[in-house]
Amino acid sequence: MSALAAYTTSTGEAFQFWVLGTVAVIGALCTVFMKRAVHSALCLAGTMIILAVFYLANGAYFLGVVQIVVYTGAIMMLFLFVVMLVGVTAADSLKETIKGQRWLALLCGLGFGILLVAGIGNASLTEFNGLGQANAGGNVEGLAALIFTDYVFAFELTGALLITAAVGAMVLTHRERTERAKTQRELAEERVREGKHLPPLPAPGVYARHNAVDIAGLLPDGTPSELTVSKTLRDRGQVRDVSTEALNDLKALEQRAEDRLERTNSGNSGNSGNGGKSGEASK
Amino acid sequence: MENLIALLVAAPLLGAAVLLCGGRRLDAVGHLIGTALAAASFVIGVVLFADMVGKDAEHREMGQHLFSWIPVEGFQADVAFQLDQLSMTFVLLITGVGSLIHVYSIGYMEHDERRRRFFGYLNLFLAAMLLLVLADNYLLLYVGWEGVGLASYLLIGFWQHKPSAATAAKKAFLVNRVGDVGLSIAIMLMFTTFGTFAFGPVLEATGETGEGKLTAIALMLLLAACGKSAQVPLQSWLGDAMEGPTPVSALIHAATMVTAGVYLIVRSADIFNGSPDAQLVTTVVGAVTLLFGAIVGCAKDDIKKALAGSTMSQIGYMVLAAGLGPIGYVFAIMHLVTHGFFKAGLFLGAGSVMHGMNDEVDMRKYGGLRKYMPVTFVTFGLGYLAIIGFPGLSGFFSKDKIIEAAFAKGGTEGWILGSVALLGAAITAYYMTRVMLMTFFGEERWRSRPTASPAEPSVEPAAEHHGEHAEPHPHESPRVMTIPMIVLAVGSVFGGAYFSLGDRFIHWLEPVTEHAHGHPPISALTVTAATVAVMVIGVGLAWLQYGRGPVPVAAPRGSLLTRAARRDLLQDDFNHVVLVRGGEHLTRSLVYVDHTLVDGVVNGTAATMGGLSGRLRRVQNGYARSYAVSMFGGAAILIAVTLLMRAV
Amino acid sequence: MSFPLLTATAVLPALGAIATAAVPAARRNAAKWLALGVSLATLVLAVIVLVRFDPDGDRYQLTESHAWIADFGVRYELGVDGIGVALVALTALLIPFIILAGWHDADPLETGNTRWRPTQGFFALILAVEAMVIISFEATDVFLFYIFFEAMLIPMYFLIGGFGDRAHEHGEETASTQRSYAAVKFLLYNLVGGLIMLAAVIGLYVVAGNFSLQEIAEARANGSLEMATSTERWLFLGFFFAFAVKAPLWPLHTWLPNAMGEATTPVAVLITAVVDKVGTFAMLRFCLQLFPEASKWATPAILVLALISIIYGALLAVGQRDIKRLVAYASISHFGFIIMGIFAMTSQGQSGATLYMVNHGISTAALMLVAGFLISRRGSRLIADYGGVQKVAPVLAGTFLIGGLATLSLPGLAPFVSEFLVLVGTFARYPVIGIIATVGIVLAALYVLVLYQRTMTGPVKAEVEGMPDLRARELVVVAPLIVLLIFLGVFPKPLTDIVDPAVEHTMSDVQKKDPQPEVEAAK
Amino acid sequence: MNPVNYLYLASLLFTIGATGVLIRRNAIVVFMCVELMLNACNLALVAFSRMHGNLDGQIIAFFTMVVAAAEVVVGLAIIVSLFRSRHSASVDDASLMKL
Repeated sequence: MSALAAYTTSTGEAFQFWVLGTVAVIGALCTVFMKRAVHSALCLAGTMIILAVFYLANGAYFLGVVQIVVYTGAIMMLFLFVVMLVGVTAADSLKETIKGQRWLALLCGLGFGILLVAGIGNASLTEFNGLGQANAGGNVEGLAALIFTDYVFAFELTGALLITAAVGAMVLTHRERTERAKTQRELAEERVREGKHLPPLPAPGVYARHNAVDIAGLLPDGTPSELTVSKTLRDRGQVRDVSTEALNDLKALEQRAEDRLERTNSGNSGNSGNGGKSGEASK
Repeated sequence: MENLIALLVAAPLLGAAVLLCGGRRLDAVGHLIGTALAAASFVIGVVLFADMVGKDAEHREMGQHLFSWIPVEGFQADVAFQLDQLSMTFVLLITGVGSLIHVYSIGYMEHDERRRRFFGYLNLFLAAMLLLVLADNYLLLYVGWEGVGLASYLLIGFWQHKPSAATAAKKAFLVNRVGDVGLSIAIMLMFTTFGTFAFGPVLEATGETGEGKLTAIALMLLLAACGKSAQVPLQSWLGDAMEGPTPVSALIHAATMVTAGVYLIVRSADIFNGSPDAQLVTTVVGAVTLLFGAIVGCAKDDIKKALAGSTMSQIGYMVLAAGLGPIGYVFAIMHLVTHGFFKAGLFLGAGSVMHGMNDEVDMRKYGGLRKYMPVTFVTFGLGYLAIIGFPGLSGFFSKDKIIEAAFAKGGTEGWILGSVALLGAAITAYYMTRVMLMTFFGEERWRSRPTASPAEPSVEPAAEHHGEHAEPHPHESPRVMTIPMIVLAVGSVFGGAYFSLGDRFIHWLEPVTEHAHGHPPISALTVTAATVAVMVIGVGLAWLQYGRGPVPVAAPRGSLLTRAARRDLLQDDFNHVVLVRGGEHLTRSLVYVDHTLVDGVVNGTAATMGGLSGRLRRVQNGYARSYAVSMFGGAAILIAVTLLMRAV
Repeated sequence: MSFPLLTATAVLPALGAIATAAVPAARRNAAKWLALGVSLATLVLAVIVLVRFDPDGDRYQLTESHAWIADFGVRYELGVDGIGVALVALTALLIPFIILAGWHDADPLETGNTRWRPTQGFFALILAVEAMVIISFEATDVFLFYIFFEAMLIPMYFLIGGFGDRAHEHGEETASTQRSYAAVKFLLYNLVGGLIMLAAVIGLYVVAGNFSLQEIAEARANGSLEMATSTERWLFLGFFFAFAVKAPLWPLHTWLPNAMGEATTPVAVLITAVVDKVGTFAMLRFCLQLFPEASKWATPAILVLALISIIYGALLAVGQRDIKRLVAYASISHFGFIIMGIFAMTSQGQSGATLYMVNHGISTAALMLVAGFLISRRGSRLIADYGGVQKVAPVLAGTFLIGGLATLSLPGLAPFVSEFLVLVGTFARYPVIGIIATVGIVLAALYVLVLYQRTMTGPVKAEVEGMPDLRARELVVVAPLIVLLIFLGVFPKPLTDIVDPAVEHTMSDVQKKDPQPEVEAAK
Repeated sequence: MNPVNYLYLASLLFTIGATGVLIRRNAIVVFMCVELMLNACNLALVAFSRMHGNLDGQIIAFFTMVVAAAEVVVGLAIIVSLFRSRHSASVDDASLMKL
């Protein structure tokens, strides 16, 4: 790899570029246009991995690894985590609310892209010198040498930045609990005092199809009770209402019951008839 | 000796300061302090006079330089006094008559709770007037000039609770201000022409500049004089000025302040001599005014306003004389002095009459008062004889000389001016006789006063105290009032004779205002005879009209002229329509313009901006993403621009 | 270097402002006394400056100079000439009276309100304005001057918009809306002017390469700094516009009546007597020194505008129904005189103009403050609501009259000296303009006397009955001003001695000679 | 092949990311798009460092990553708390800037 070409690149790299580049672009587009956040995240992860490969191809071995470890490993996981926290299936409709926003955005994007390309195009970047001697002592050592000499101050700053970020994240997300946690007894008394839901909340999952956390339990009159679904799901609007099908099931059941009863009824009458007859016969 | 000059001014100024800042605790003694300081100033004047007479005619002028007032590059104004015969004459007149009137006021203002302040104002006036006549440059004179204006403003409006008084005061000040514009422009002209405005240098340098400049300066000075001395066209304020207390009318609006204009002209003799046109204008103004005032005087039923008219016309005589140049200056001053005596006397008499008549001023409600207030009658009568120029009394000498001089101007002008002066003398005799008869003779119209409302609403405040219909009890005024009247009467009897015997006055003033003997086309004797004749005619006419028959209490409608004269010959109406109304409309419209146009332009732009921003505001829909779009677009545009720049 | 006296005169009130603002809410009176004390101390400093200043010495004295923004050649340069000294003294003199006059203007409406802070703010802002005004009188670095010239607007804005007359005749609601309108108007006008000036300042830097007034002026004088005629004219206009807004010159005047009408009387005095002077002062200091040629080029137009201001302001004053607006328009007329004197380009005119700045400050303060006391008694600004006050409160009426007489520049009172000098100076070069301007004195008499007659004389109005006369505090405010008016009217020599040399310098800057009197010219 | 293509690719990705930021309402997705943009920049930087033959580009890219990490941490924290407070992760709901 130290013989990294100075004026042009190997056909292998070219091939790799064209293939992976296409994938990367597609991944990016998917990131933007996927309905669900999870999908976007996954596509993004893909793109990033490809970028990592490109870094390696460009002789930035350290960065390539870091890209995979930090980005795809850490950051993207963080994303997914948050997505889960906020709601996997909360698909926000891509329908635009602000008038003309989308078209403006696309227009700007297009123009911007064209401009960038044009800019790069008329910047005369035909010949360039590779990282041969720069990476001679090894890429990581080279980076280290620079970071701890020229960029040491910036480096320290990034340290400070990271710490700040960590603290900030804690401050933002951590909810300080001010009052003492209530004991069960207290909770119970409170419930009694409020006078609603003396019994514990109804359990979900009546007429379960699958793990029915998201299915509201039915009240005696067959109407679903939201209370039986966990708050998070309710907030995500992931409550499945099964009251109607439940009622249908009920009807079907009764129907079948009817039939059976019908048969038995006729049987009985027969018997009674017979019995009558038998009664007559006994005279 | 020189150092005394400042004291002349300082004494009354001190009085004014003390009395005006003194507060209530001085109420008890205020009038005494005021009078004392006025008298002190008079005494100083006499001392200086004695000293001056002691020297020979050439070296009588003396000066005192106090301090440099406005020292600016190329512009030196000093506070310096100059005392020559002319100033001395005025000093004596002012302080003398002034002191007398102070004394008189003690009695007259006895019942006024603001008497202290009144005396303070009087002292202020004395100080300003003395400053005016003692100044050795025009700028300092200007200070005195405005000072007396202020004093007269304060004194005319002394009874401020009367809107009429307040208005009259304002009017007086404003009209005077118009005159002051003239004076200040004149001073500027002097400065640009001569580089100075001290009497000495300016008057010596008159020869070195063109007649045009001199005419301009002289006319501006004349304008100032018209304002102060109530000459046409700026005479309108004098009549209303009678709203002030009578002593004020006597001192300021008869004896001293109104004559300041004459002083100014005589003082600037060299300038006027240098410009015949200006002199002609001056004489014309004088002549017109003396007729104007006389005619107005004939028609007024308010005794003070009648006297005011006569004052106007008498000053007209003086201005006329002053306009005649060297042949007239001395006589102008002489008439000024004698007039100071008898007119002050007359006013004090009128005041005394009003004092006894519940401050009634309408002569139609007088009559037959001679046996109730003998002293007043006698003194008033002497003043009357003096003013109509009864042979032997002071008015006779001075006025006769002026008429002579008028004829002596020569040419048709001489004839016209002379005959006008003669006519004026006749009318003077007529209206003064009218006043005399209506006041002291005839049946007592004040008894069983009819309910007919008075022609002129009674002005003095006490009228409110005594009920409108309470019958007055005419009585002689206290001695403190009568004595000054007596003194003035004496002056008005013998003054003229004393001055003119052996041309004392001429010799006295000659060093200051050179005197030339005029040569009337007709003998002086003829003129004198004519004067006496017309005087007799005037008296006769008046007697025919008011002496024989009873005088109607309600003023008859009268001829067109009479009615016009009652309204100051419509001059006030003119002012009202043209200046007041016009001015009001102008200001109103300007206020409107300022609000709509000047301000409107600005507010208009502001409004358009507001509308614009209102439209722009729509873009700010608060969605972060749309802001992001604009940001992104902006970035794109920037890149485009940079690329283009690099491409170009 | 010696003790930085000039800096001290500006820093002291600034610190005072901070301290005053920091006084706890409950200790309201402490704040007042503190502010008063600081202003008096500043006055003492100003007097020291006045004493240390040697009229016959070199042009700028007590100078201080430190590098500030080296990259742009901005220096912290202070220095006073005769004109500056006079105006610094005026400012330091007036502020204590203003504070004293506004003693109760910022008190809480309901007594016993312990959380009320505006009182402290009011006095702190006044001190802040004082500091800025003083330093802009002392700055000899264009940029330094510009900064404070603009910064002044901020405290003024709050003073106008935040504090209004108590007991307004129509409801507090409309009053406050009008107030904010006036404040915003004031701010906008002056900001526009300031921004245009900023452009000119930058332009000046581009042309001259530094901001030092003295250096540039010298360079101009000895011709080492050439300016294209058009450039100079544009820069001049840029500067002049800002100053013309500040010292309201027709037709840029309309903000003044609103501001003075709506603000409390002390603030109104602050505006017209102190802050606006910066404008006229700057014309004299910057326009004439930096752009002599352009100044001469623009003189005729400016004189005409000034003339219009004189007559127009006076006429509008006559037409006003509101006492404070009347005084405002009168001030516009007077500023016309000042500007006319400055651009008459004669030493009389410019000395007169400088004296006029001082005298107008004192006389307007006297008149306006008394008017304020009157208004505070009756709670109305409308002339028609008064009448016969003279009978009820003679001292108040008397002081009011004296203030009025000063405003109509009666001889013997200070304004006369300056006004006459201005007129003479103008007349010497432009007779026609001089004569027309002289008509202004009649109009002045008209509006003053009409005001006095309508409010003070005549029968006593029912609402006026039992109106108390001037209290001790108010007398303490007014009496010294009146004494000063009379003294400077009778003996202005001390002032002229200080001002004259400075004016001579300015005259030499514009290379103008006084016109010779005709008689000498003939010889 | 000319490594400039990497730059083209980078700009393409960047543009896509930017557009995504503009048209997606879900804050998380928006964040992902931001990350995409950052990565695009990184790619460009790496390509540059290769062209210039020194490692500074890579260093900058490295720093970018660090900053990106920090940013993601804080940003996601913000999103979470936002979601807690108003049960939605839509950026349009946070339209308090509206007048």
